Amino acid sequence: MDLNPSAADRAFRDEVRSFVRASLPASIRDKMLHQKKVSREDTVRWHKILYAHGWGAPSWPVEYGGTGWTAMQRLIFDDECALGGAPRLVPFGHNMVAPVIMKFGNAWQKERFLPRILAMEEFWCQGYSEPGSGSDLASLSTTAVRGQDGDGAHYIVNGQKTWTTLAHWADWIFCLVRTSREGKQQEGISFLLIDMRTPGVTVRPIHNMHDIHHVNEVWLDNVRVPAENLVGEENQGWTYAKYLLGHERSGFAQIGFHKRELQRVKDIARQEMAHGKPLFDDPRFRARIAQLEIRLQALEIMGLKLIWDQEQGKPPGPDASITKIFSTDLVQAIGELALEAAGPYAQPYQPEAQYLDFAGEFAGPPYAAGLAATHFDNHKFTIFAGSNEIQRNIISKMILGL
Amino acid sequence: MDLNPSAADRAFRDEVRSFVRASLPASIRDKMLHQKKVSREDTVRWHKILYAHGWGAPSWPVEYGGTGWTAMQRLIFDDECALGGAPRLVPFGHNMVAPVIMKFGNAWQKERFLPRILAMEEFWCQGYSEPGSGSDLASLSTTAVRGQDGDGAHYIVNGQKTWTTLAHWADWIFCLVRTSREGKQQEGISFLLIDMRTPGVTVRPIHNMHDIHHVNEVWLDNVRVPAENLVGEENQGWTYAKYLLGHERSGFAQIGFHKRELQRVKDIARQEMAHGKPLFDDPRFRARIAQLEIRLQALEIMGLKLIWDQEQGKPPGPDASITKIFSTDLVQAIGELALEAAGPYAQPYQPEAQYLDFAGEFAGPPYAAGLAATHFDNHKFTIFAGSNEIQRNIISKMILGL
Amino acid sequence: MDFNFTQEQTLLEDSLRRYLAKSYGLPARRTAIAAPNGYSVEHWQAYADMGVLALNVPEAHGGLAAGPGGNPLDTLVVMRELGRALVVEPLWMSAVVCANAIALGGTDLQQAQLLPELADGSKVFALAALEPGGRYDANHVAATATATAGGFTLAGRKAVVLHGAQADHLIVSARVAGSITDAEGIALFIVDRAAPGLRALDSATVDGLRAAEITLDGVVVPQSALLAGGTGGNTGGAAVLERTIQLAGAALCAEALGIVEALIEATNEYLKTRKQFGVPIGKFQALQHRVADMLVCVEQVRAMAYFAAVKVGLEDAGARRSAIAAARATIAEAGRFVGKHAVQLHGGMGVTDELAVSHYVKRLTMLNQTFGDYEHHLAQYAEGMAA
Amino acid sequence: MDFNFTQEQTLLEDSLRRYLAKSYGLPARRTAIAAPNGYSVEHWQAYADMGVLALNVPEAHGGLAAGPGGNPLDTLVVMRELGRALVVEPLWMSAVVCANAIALGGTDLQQAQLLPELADGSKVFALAALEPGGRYDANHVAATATATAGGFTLAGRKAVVLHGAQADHLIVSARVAGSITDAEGIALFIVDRAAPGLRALDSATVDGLRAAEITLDGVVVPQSALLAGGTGGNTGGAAVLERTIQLAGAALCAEALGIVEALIEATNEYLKTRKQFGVPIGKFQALQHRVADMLVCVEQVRAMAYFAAVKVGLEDAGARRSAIAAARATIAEAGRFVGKHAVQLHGGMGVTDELAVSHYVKRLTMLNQTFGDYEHHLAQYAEGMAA
Repeated sequence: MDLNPSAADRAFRDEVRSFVRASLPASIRDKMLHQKKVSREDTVRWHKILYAHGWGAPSWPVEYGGTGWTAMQRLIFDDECALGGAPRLVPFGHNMVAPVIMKFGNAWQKERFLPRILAMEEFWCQGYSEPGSGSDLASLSTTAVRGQDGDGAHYIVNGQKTWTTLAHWADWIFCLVRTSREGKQQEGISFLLIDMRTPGVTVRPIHNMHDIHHVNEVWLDNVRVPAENLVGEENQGWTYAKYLLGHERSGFAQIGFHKRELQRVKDIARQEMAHGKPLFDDPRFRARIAQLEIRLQALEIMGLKLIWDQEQGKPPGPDASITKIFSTDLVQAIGELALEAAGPYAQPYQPEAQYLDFAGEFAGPPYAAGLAATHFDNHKFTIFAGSNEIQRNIISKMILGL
Repeated sequence: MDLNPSAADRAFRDEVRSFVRASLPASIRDKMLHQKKVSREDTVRWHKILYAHGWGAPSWPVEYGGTGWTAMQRLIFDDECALGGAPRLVPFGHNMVAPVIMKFGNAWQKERFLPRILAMEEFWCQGYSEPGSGSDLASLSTTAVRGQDGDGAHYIVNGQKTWTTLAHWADWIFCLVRTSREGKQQEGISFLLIDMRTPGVTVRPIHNMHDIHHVNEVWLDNVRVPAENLVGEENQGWTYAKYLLGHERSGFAQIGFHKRELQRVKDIARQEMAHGKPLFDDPRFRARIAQLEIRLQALEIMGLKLIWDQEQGKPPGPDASITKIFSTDLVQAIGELALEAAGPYAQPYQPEAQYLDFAGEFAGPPYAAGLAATHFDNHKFTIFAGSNEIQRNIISKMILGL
Repeated sequence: MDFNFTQEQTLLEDSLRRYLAKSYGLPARRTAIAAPNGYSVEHWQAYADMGVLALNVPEAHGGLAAGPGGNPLDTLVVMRELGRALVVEPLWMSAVVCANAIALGGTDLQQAQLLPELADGSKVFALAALEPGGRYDANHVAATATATAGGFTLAGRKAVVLHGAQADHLIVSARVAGSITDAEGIALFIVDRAAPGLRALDSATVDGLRAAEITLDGVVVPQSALLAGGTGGNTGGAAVLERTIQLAGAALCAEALGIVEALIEATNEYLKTRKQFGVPIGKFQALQHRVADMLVCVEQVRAMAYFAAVKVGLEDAGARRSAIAAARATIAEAGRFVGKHAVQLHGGMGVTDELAVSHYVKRLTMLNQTFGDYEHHLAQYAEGMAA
Repeated sequence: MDFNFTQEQTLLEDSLRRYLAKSYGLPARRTAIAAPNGYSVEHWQAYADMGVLALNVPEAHGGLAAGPGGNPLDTLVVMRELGRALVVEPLWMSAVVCANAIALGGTDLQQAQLLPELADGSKVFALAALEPGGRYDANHVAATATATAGGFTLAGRKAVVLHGAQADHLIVSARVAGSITDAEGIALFIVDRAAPGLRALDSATVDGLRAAEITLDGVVVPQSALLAGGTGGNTGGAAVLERTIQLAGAALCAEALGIVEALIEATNEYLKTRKQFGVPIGKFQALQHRVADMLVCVEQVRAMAYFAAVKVGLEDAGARRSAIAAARATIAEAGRFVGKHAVQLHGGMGVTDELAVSHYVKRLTMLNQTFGDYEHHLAQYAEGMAA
């Protein structure tokens, strides 16, 4: 056993760090580090910078233009990007639909879609959840009816998707749709790629609990989708969906992200004065930071083990779900502590101050300006991507088998 | 609203306190306050002292020789007894079987049993749980078959009870037994009083996790029970059992007991030195005591409210279950902190030092000698008397109704 | 012992709840927040008409309180309803915090001048007590009050003054003697918000209120602006301030109670109606048990909200301090549990601003960082704890 | 990065696990505990024969370790199995704690004299480091070592010396200079347990071990008894002691891992077999989710047990201290959760001494009060934490 990174991994970390430092535009970095709003342009710009460097798809094999990195390298890359203030790569294209296309798509689909994902020429979103199907995904009811007309074979899609992250930025959406009502619910689902500019597609924002527009409703009203956009076989979509969910199980630990946020708490605690001393020197507050840093330490090992097991080809166990629970609880604990660190100044909220170009007067210390919006937004992590309750079901099913 | 005790209640508290101080034998008090083993004789002796003072049955109406106290007075009595170091009154006789006999028993049963319970001439235990029926009490399988012989009508009882607290001290046991297999499980249960000296009754100790003999198995092998010992009607026992369970719902808060145990933690923390200062003056350890004292404060109000609602004749809500969960979790938290307060000296265990007459050399500070046995024994509270999981079922059933 | 509210209190509760249920849904609340001063003048007038602005004003000055310190139980009844309805009007700040400060610290004359306008809602008051760098320590007063011929000149900064830019009058703590954090030497002044030299940087708050950073740059006030009756006086402000903040804290406990009650009701309702896997999700035992654990917390909040309202009237300063600290620490901890899991059990809907649940959680979170958070109150309790 | 154990480690694990599974059930354990010295001489010999007593003895002295400090990963493998089987023999104390202390602090000559007997099990060693009133502070040394012509005279008291009355030799910390709690001036001595003036008050421990209160009343030791090699020397004992206790702590983390693994397995088995309401109780979702939460804790323990074993070898004293503190704090907290809920999910059976679950919980509880508890380690981590 050796939990220390190899020399090659250390060198790779240095390489990524230097690259991020040199190539990440300062304005984007500052937005991330100071909890300012990041635009579609920022996101796309960073992705294109990575693409230009050959790093457009960290998780892809080389044959498709990917990096061919090991899971360890991907982890290091994610960490260094987070620590360096890079926006997280939006996963829907390169990390979610692309692996499905690679595995189940036909030659035309691979050629049509993969290069544009790689180059960030097309922005993707994910059409899974529906108002009636959240944790119970297989009960989805958006229908796709196959037809034929002068323009060829197609599906007419009707229904509504919800919690669609960044649909308002997306060019394409990959959808689970119902193509059959026979047999078990899971057996009538297909996997369809839909151009967001098709008539009948309407995006309506869902505002989160604190002034952040991240998710949407996507209404599909007689949307005509060419049949060539069906991935794999009709009614086999559930298989592809499960493949997608299982594909990236190492991404939950988010170590770099946590480190950055915990450092924020420390930075605040060093600046906040309590009873004439920095809050950081208050034994009880410092112990609370220490509790979280220790949990983060454990999470880091858990995340490394997840990657290691994956690289060794071990079948997935409950570890990914365990890591997801532990990591998302930690996000919220760090956010709570950040708010507490800011004291009374957690309260003022200046919407304009959420933008990097804010030139006005801050109500309190600038570090307090974005804490609440971030913390309240982070409540989604324990709910989305398989709620922590669903994760507990998965874990107990795996180990109890009842 | 007025959460302060009335002048009468305050006077009553003074009266009980003075009485306990004057009448509780010092040897019994010292055993309780120093976590020493208390014998059957101690328990009976204290009960008889109370009886001689007219306080043998705090929860009984005056007509049966009880005190006729209000629920508030009973709470004060329990508190002062706990704080003063009196053994808790064993509830099986005066507080469990007696109310059932009063409500559902016949004249002969009342005359035969109640006076001896009151005077502590007969010690009772409770025969409810069976190896196969814990949380699922109604599934019990101990049988009682009615017959008739030269000596008259009787039941022949066969089966096994378990977790029978103090069966090894008891003269009588009240049992739920199965008299019919027709209809729902609940409809074939009867309530039978059994003399522990009847042939066929065997008591086998169950040792708890740390050297305390408190509970037992009670084996019933062709035990002949006179039919006159059946309470109420045959097959109606479930009704009586529920009455019994609902009868005393105000007893869960155990404020006096918690206060005594939390004071023990403080006493230890004042004597333990950490980094040259009393542990009590360590800001983090003191905050941990404070957390528990604050919870105890909330529990006290919750307990008072429970009593108040009961006295106002309000139908039982989820409050008793809530209080049970909160109170039993607090017991364990206090026990954990006591162990921590003792530091390395939590480890030595001298069985002889569990007796008040121990004249040997203590391995550590005498206050550390009984901490572990007590703490580990206290793990039972979240399990017995309706496990906290069953309590959560009750609560959610009451408020969700699903 | 008596857990009943009086008939008057029950009537007050009923009428306020009915009014708010009818006219204070989320859309109305959004409208109020969007109004120029961040609250609804109509609602404000309605509260005045119901008499709830007068609860902490002594009878002698047109109010409903027997004396200074008001009636915390009446306040509890009102604040619980305000919590339940997520009211953004400055009732707590003006009619609880400032009414008590004036009644406790003011002379009869000052009370006679100020309180009737407070009670009828025609004037709004806000307390400017905390300072940048002072966190929750009300004795951290760097602002100075320099005596002049006719009064005082005030200079300094005041932090996160809720409704500070909307109030007509501010009650400002400033130091006439001593050094920063000394309890001695703090005095309270009534300052016209429009006074020359007073600048208010107004902003929204996370939970739908308004807060101002107040700068005092040579603000001149007359001698009569010094709150100098009661236990006040020109160096006794700290005691008035402490008691005022304790009364304010007890009121926040009541508001928290209203919120957690509303959260558990909303959660139960959601669990009964939301279906997944063919059944209401409330059928799932893991969620049922979560609700039970939430209810354990709600009952703690209830117990300690009652406790705070009763004990805040204690004469013994140490016992009062401990009681309020205990209550506020409980409410912060138990409230956080209820809020977090209410969101979680609402799933995706819980993190939108569409349902009330997220708004409750924001208010609950911020309320627990108003005049002291969990750590602050725990430390305060621990400090005064008997050995 | 590599999470695999070596083939040798896997073999060691397999043979030890097989041996313990076959011969170390609860009845055998009870017999061992009831033996005169509180453990089984037969098992002790078996461990010696398997070589596990030699893991922390350098090769130069007949052991299996490359050098002082042993191989913490081998130790992890062994300690995990000991935890799983609830072994009461003094393996940890003698073959981990004392082997490391001697290898780190002893001269070559001392090592050559002492370690072979330790490695073959013919002699048992125990560390007498803590003192009454010193809690977990190994630098709290009031015991004195006064230099004499031929050596030293020791006086003082040592607290809760596990297996102290059964050991052949004690390693005793005593002060040659400085005042209580100074790191400087502490030296370590090898003392014959039968030495005149040494008294051991023997008792059981809560978790089935033995502990002794040691009184040193003018115990005379020769100059050669001073552990004086390595970073030791006659005032450098504190450094040896710290490192020894860190290695001991990493080993306890591994033992805790074995225990929580066994607890979750036992709990799962119980949930699958115990029936109530006509179904295995593992069908109840609330209990399923509890098991999931327990598993989250088990994985934390696993992660930090590995972490401790790897990081305890760091040369950087500060980093090593933080790593061990982090690991031990995690294990205390997460272990407590696992233990508590394992008992709870076993219901009535969980609180009897019939099943292993209660014995695991007792050991887990006490292990977390050996050489430092949760608060101790959290404070230590916080102190060294980067800003």
